[in-house]
Amino acid sequence: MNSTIDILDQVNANLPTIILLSFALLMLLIDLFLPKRNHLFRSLLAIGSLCIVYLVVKLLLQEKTVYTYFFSLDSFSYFFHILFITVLVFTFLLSGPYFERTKIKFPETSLLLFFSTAGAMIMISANDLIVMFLGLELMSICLYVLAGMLRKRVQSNEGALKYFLLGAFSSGFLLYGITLFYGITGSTNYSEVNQWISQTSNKLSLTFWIGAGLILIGFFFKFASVPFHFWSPDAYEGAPTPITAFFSATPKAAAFGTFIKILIVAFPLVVSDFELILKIIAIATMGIGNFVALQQKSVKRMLAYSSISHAGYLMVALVVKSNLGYSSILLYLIVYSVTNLGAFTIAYLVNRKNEGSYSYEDYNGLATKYPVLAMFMALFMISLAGIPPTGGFFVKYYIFYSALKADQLLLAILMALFSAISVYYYLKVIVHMYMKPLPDSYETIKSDTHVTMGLIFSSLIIIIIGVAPSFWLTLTNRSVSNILINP
Amino acid sequence: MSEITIHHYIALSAIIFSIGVAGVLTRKNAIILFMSIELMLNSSNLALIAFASFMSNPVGQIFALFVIAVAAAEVGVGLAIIVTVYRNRNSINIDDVHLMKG
Amino acid sequence: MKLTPDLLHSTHDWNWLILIPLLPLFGVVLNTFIFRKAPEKFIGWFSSSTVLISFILSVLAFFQLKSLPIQNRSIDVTFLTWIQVGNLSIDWAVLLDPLSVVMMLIVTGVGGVIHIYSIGYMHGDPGFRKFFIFLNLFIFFMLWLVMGNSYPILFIGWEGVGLCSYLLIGFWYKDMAKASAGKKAFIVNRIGDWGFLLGMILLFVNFETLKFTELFSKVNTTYTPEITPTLTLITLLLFVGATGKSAQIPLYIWLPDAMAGPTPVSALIHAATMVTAGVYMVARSNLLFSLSPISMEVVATIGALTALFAATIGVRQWDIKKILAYSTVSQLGFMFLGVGVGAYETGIAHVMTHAFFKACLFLGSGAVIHSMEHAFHKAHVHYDPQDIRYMGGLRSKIPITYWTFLIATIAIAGIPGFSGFFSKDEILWKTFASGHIFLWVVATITAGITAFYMFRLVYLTFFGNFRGGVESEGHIQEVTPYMTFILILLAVLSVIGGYLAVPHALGGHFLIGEWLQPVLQDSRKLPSLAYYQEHHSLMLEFGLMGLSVIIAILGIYLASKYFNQKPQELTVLTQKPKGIMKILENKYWIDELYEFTIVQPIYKFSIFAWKVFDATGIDGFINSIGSLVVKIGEHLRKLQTGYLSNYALLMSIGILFTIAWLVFGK
Amino acid sequence: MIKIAFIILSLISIFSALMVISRKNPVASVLWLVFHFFGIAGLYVLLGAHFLAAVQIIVYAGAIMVLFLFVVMMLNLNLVNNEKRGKIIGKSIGAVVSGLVLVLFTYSIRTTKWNELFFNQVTDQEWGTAVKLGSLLFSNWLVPFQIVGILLFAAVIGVVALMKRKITRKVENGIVITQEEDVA
Repeated sequence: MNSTIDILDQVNANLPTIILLSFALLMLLIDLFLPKRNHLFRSLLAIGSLCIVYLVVKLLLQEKTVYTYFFSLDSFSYFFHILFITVLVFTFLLSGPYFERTKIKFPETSLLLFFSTAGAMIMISANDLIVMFLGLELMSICLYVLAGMLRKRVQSNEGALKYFLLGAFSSGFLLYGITLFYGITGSTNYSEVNQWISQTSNKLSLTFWIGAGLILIGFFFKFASVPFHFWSPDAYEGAPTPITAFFSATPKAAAFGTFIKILIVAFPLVVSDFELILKIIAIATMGIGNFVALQQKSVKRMLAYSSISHAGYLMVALVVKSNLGYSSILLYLIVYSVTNLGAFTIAYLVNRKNEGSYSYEDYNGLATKYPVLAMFMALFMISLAGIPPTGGFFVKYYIFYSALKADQLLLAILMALFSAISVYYYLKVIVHMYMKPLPDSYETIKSDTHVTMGLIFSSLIIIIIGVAPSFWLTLTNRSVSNILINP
Repeated sequence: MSEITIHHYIALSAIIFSIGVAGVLTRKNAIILFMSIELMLNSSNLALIAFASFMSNPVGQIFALFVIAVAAAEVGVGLAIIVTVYRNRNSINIDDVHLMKG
Repeated sequence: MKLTPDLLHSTHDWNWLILIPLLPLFGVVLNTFIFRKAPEKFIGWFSSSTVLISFILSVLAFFQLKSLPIQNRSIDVTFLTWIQVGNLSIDWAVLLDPLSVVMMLIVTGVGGVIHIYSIGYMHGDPGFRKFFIFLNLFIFFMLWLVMGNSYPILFIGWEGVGLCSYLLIGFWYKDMAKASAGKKAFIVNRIGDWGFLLGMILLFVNFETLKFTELFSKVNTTYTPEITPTLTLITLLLFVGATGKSAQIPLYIWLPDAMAGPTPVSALIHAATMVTAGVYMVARSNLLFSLSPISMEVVATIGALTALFAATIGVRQWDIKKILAYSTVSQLGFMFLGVGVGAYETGIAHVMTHAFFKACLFLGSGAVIHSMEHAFHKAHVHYDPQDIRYMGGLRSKIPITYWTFLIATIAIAGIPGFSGFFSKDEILWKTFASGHIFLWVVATITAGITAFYMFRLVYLTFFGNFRGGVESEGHIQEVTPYMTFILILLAVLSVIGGYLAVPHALGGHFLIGEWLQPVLQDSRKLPSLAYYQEHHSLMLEFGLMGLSVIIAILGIYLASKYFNQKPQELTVLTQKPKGIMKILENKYWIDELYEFTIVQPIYKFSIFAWKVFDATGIDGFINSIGSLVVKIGEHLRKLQTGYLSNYALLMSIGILFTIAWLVFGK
Repeated sequence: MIKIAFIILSLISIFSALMVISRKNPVASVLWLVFHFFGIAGLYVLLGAHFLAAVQIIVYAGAIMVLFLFVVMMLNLNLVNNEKRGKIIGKSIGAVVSGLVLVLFTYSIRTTKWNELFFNQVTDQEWGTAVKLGSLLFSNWLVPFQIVGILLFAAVIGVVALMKRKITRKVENGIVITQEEDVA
């Protein structure tokens, strides 16, 4: 490695993360002196929004990549940073009533959310397997705790335990993979790994493949792709619902983003060797996700399985390994994160009465009593199912189209078939809302203005992407092609 | 055996790694399971330092240091989670924890 | 910044045009989400002001467009690419040219005044906010329709206004008949849309673009006689869409039923704006139509026949709004006759004048209904407030309504000096000049019938003695100032609106025709419109004009002879009709005909199909697939045992396979 | 000399690792694990990584294992450990799978020509000292090092979030009653 690396450069490269972390720590300090906590955190939303503005400006003005040995900050990373902070802001906006209801300690929870977001940001901007691993662990450790935040609920404990043990287990494999990689290639830097591969591409040893395979598996675990998905339905069901929404957005986006970056920067020469593995796992993931989601009685668990199936669709785009495929993944992640955040929020709003049941019956006649809420939920479900006017349709369509273009006919057909199955369980929610009679005793739903604002914003994003998908695709495409300009 | 080479160290680490995997797959006690995971992390540390030593490249050492720190953080969080499970269920047998399925 | 023509031609300076359609949408959003508890007045004025600001912006757009040299008066503003797949590229783009700006002015202008009228009309209705949301949404879609620069964008507006129309017809959805009227409108329109969609696809297949500006220049430059049959097919399919939206034979049946909606809706959507969308679309596609003479003949013939047909039905209707509805259908027929003979600018001129006087008539009828309803309610009698048999003698009781209504009636009847005369007469003249003598005869007779049934309406409503019972008579009173103000405004427009379209023969300039010239110049050069270049004797034109005026006056005379000279008694009016009147009163039994020849058979067949094919065959098949899927899911979910050790084991097996494949598989 | 030391230390590590996963009593497992860490630390010394060897003993064997032991003792797991010996099939499949992992790894390690990839073992005595590592950590690796710091901090917060309980004591009839007030 280079003899000296300018520390200031590194600090500069990580400025967004550092700002985020500083605010998190500042909050912790201020929190000691203030009795009314929730309001403080709410007001920090403004800061989050400022960060987004800052990043957006950076993204738009970005001309060249900031590259230090450990980090490479390009518009690809900025894109994901914006996504993560947006998810964070949405999580704060949308979780208020839940925290009031369950009396979860707000300061700790929000601090952990901040830290895990920072971990995701480090992960995505890393240009080195070690730093990436650190970011991943920072993110995961916070998530393990968040999953178990409902300490009195047995399900929450159980989900956290399963998530933690399996997560640590898979971390062990990932770490061993990185180690072997380090041993084989002599470096952990993405670009250096790529150089090494280009020099010795004709005689890659078996240990190299084991290392690569273990790294892949580490990511498959984070994608929750079959057969490494077992933790996800249980952890999702057990976790506090706003946290579940967060789970389905940030870690997944971080994993996919980092994986794309590694594929493009470190593994461009061997990526075709992973094709079959990716393909089989993609098919299995779509299949299991959709088939089992069909069987669910609980909306929350259905959404958990649906997020597995969406990971499958995203993996289809990974198989395609074209620029179009990668940029559609980025667009997909925006739409999917925002939609899921909204859907989980409505799920917890509707299921006030008995935490944990989340049954479809709770939605009966929602449209007559709360037409606006029902409209939002219908929009989210339509977007998740991928029905035309929404962003969900276009992103799915782009992946489908990229698969067709890359002659992955089987994948494209299976994807279409599985999405057709998925329509059933998403529309089931709508059927319950609009076509079943309202039960006689109905507990009122208490929401607040933040939640309403969050829901409006999320549906706006879905609609805006549905209105001008091409524009957004060019934007994400620019981000993806920006990774390639590494030195 | 002529000379201790990198082969031996890597093989040793692979053996310890597999013992860790075996522990995870066969034991039901959450704490012992967790210790097995620690074995796995430790085995990669061994491999890291062996590689670093044979390459005269300090990165491996630094990474190993980081891994120890990560392991410490994981142990803290993991034990806390196990204790919460114990508080609610009075057991840390992972087979007793299967409320959610299907 | 100085707005020089050069500067304005760069499209960036036109980006503000997007505000025109977006303002009403903004109103929709705010009214839906924010002003949920706001008072009625606020909501009403807020919605109206969004439309009025759009109107001001449209006026601004008009003047800026006017400041450009004639050849530059076509501005394409592309905001975003919407869909970009393969050859197909659809942009969110608007087109500002003389045609669209005229339509924008009509939509926002008439829309604005009807918004204000509705503040008074809908006062106290529990669905007040909903009504204004729908109305604003309608304006938004209508503006998309007229501003969009491609068929797909136009189609979005087209579908959108259809949706709003459906929502507003069924506004009082608790009444079963009204809800089903909404459904009828929706379904009939769907049939037309199907044709429109096919036409659009055919256009894309043949020319590979759907953007107006590109498409028409491409057609113009690459035209060869071989593609005439294709163009004929395309234009006919597009016209199918137009017959649905603009209520022409055979798809006109939904419009009279659409009167179930609130009266401002009838005025705005089902008279002034949405129903003219078909005429606009044909005028927009004037090049395509001019290149396919057969389609032109079809359009003209359908138009003339619809005009006559609907006018005859109007002669023997009793419901005030139904009469106006049939007159709308009939006037739309005139417009299609105009565009069908190639006089596109005259068709659009009639769209404009018709918007004024028909809006005035509808709003006037709304005022009448409002008063009658109020009176009947006070007197506790249950007469139909829309039935003119229970009216009569309202002249002195609601004078403002009477005078405005009368002016609009004179305008529609074609009396010289009022707006309807100029545009209608120009259509008649162009029909004659282009050699369609038969259609001219039909249209001239129709003009006479129009004068007859409109004055029958006026006499029965406002003259003679009141037939609604003595108790209610005292309770009749003029409507609120909101409404009367708008009535006066529209009445004035009904008079002066026509002066934009004074024919050359009368020494006018036919301003609107000249204004639209840049849009039509390509089709003017075609042989099918050659008659424009021919010289016709002024004497002939004056003669025909005089003839049509005489016929109109004859119609008025007959109406006054039958319905004014001898006072009408309720018993006489409610007698069972005989002979031809029976046919007319039952609207030629067309609804029944459709019912027996189309609806019933389809319904019966669908029951049969459902029982035989579906329930056993297809359903069985689908169900077996469904149950297969469910079974697979049932088995797969067993994998998720809930036991952590199983999860770890399955995961490890996955890892083992992945690595083994990577190591040995290649 | 090195050879003998390596053989002894590796045997100790393997044996103690096996004892860790096979002991019924978690306390015994923890103690064997400490033993294992000592063996590994010896190997580090053999490789010249003196500082890491010290960290291994201080952090791992010292701090982390004490934490383990503390939790095991606190939960009194000797009594509650009711690990059933029943499901032999699952266990044997687990053993087979891990055996296969071992076979796969050793096979690929054997076939890899490590000699082409590496130079010789370091002879530089300074290589593994605290000075050498420290100067690297605080120059080039400063930012990743800080990230590790954040990681540990996050873990502390996580543990507090999961464990912190408000305990109120009051005296009733001379008996001290402790009440846990636990939210969420």
